[in-house]
Amino acid sequence: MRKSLSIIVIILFGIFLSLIAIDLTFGVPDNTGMDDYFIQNGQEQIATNNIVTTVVFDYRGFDTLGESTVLFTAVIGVALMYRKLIKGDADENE
Amino acid sequence: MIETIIHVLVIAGLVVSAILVFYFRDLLAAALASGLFSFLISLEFYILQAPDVAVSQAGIGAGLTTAIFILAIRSTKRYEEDV
Amino acid sequence: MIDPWYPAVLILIILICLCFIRLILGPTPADRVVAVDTVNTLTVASMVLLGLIYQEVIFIDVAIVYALLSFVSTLYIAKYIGGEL
Amino acid sequence: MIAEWIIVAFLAIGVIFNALGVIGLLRFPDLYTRMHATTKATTFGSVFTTLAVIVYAVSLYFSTIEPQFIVLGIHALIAALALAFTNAVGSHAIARAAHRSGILPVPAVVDRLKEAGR
Amino acid sequence: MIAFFLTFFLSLFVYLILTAGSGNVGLWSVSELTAGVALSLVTAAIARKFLCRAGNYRMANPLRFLLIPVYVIGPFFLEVIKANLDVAYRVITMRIRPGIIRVSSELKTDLGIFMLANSITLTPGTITVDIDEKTHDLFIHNINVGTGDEQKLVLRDHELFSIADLPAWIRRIAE
Amino acid sequence: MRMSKIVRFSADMLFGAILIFGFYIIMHGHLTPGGGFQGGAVVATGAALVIVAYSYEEVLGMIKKAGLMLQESAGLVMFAGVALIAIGLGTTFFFNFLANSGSLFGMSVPYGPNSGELNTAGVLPLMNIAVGIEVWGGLAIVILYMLSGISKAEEV
Repeated sequence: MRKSLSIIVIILFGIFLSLIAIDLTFGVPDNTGMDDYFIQNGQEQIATNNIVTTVVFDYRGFDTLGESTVLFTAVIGVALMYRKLIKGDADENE
Repeated sequence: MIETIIHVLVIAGLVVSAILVFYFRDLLAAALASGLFSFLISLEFYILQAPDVAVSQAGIGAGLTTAIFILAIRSTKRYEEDV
Repeated sequence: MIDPWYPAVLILIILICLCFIRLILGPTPADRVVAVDTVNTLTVASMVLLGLIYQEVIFIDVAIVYALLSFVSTLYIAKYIGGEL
Repeated sequence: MIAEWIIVAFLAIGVIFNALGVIGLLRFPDLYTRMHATTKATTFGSVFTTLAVIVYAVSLYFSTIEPQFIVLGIHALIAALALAFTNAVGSHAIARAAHRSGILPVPAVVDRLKEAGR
Repeated sequence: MIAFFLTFFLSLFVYLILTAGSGNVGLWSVSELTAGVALSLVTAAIARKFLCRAGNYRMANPLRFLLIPVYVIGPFFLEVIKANLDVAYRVITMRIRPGIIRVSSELKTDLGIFMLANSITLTPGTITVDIDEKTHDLFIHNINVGTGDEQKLVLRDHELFSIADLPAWIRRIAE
Repeated sequence: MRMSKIVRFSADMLFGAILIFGFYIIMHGHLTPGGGFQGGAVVATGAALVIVAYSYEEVLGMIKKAGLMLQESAGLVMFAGVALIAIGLGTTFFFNFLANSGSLFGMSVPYGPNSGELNTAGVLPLMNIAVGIEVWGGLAIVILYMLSGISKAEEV
């Protein structure tokens, strides 16, 4: 019962996603002007050849800071969970 | 022409490996299939000429995610139970 | 003379798809690991060929990373199967 | 012209041995014999396809004096070396793990490892 | 200290190979050389305990490194070609006679036994399955055990190879 | 338990190679695909290789958990610190104060396709190094902690 229900839900979801995918205009985005600005001025302003790194670390630096914080928080979470699990291990972490 | 066939084959492999992750009851085999999914999606990114994403997918997906899955399976149970 | 690179890549990808049969059939997990290992090798080979097709050095680096790192996951699975983890 | 024929020959050897490896993976009866097919044949085939890439890069370097093609050849060589190295060690690890987990070679005439009690 | 410098020079070598063709000082630019030296120092500081764990510095002689490409291109590659033709024959005809045999070798160093095990895995219809840590005996899965070999308890290592005597080469390199 | 001698020896040999290759990816983040996150993941996989080849007790003698934790925090602090220095110089947060300045990483790049020079891009290499250090420490310590949970559960 449960299995057939899940299969039906998966099929419906697949039909839903493919209906969306049909309407997508892929490769023809709207004109925003931002990307042209990056490509034109990135090499001159930041002195970098790799525009992707320019966007990731300079124009969108805040996003990268947020990503780093997310990773840091995840690692802290794992460490806290296992430190609570291992009582005898606490002394070597000090 | 040949490029299109390569694309279609890689994407078919992606779909098959994703279905296999769902299908296997043995979680070790499921972890293997998800590792295979990572390999193929890295190849797909490579074909789409996105080497940044391909490198990070190869690093995280191929190496570390499988290792973390194996460690998690080792510390819990290997076979999935029917609920 | 026709361009020989794309047909070679196509055959390698077809071989990757054939490896799925052993992944599905394989009676023990070790057989499946062997199938995945084969897929790794074939993927690295096709990545090197594709890197030549695009004529970019930086694409070959991805293949090196891949060849070095897929080894680690193979070792983890082997250690688990051997009961040593 | 000679370089083109060398490239085609290397690619053909590589692809044929890769195909033999995969066919062996599908046909052989037990794990260890399958591993023979995959380890040796696919490593050899992949090294040969990489050699074809290196030959093509060197011939491109001699026709257009651009140093990036020689760099491409060097990186492809590193990839082939890494591939051969990791494949050998990885297949040893899988074989040892399989024997430890109790998978015995089925049509075997002799098994000294089991007699040694390991 | 020797381990530190050995790691430093090897990693600098790898870095210079990876960045070849970037500038005018030889093949490299000044900034690449500076960065290579700095990164290699960091690598040597981290990984100095790993490379020469056994405390055996025989491989510090750079002339021995020149023998390794000769070994790989010459006898090893011939054996690889023969082994692959053999595997191709067995894949097509399915004429197999597998078994696990025991092989003893006189190699003492870690590098020697490592090279022998990898050569065995890649060459003559055999895969290294296990290794005896004390006596360095290798347990080998052979796809086609020779007639009469299943009676012998221990084989010698050079009996496996037919074209070139690979263990003698490895002994020349590593010991 | 430790794996066999061949695997251990190859892990020893490959560790240095993976390390220098990861440093290469981190250092060339502003020239080639890759950068801090990818290179850090590569180096962390090198640490995972050492962890899998040896037993847990031997790994604790080689890799210190406290060192990795410190490394992760230091990476994040360095990343934010480089961004904060720009405020101290009287400009905005995340301003690239080293680009085109002529000092460290300060050479300028001509417009159009060119092969690239390492000594460019201002603060971007510093940020790449910071993120690389952080990701390396973080991912290595996740693996190490999960392994420690397993080996402690065995003893009880």
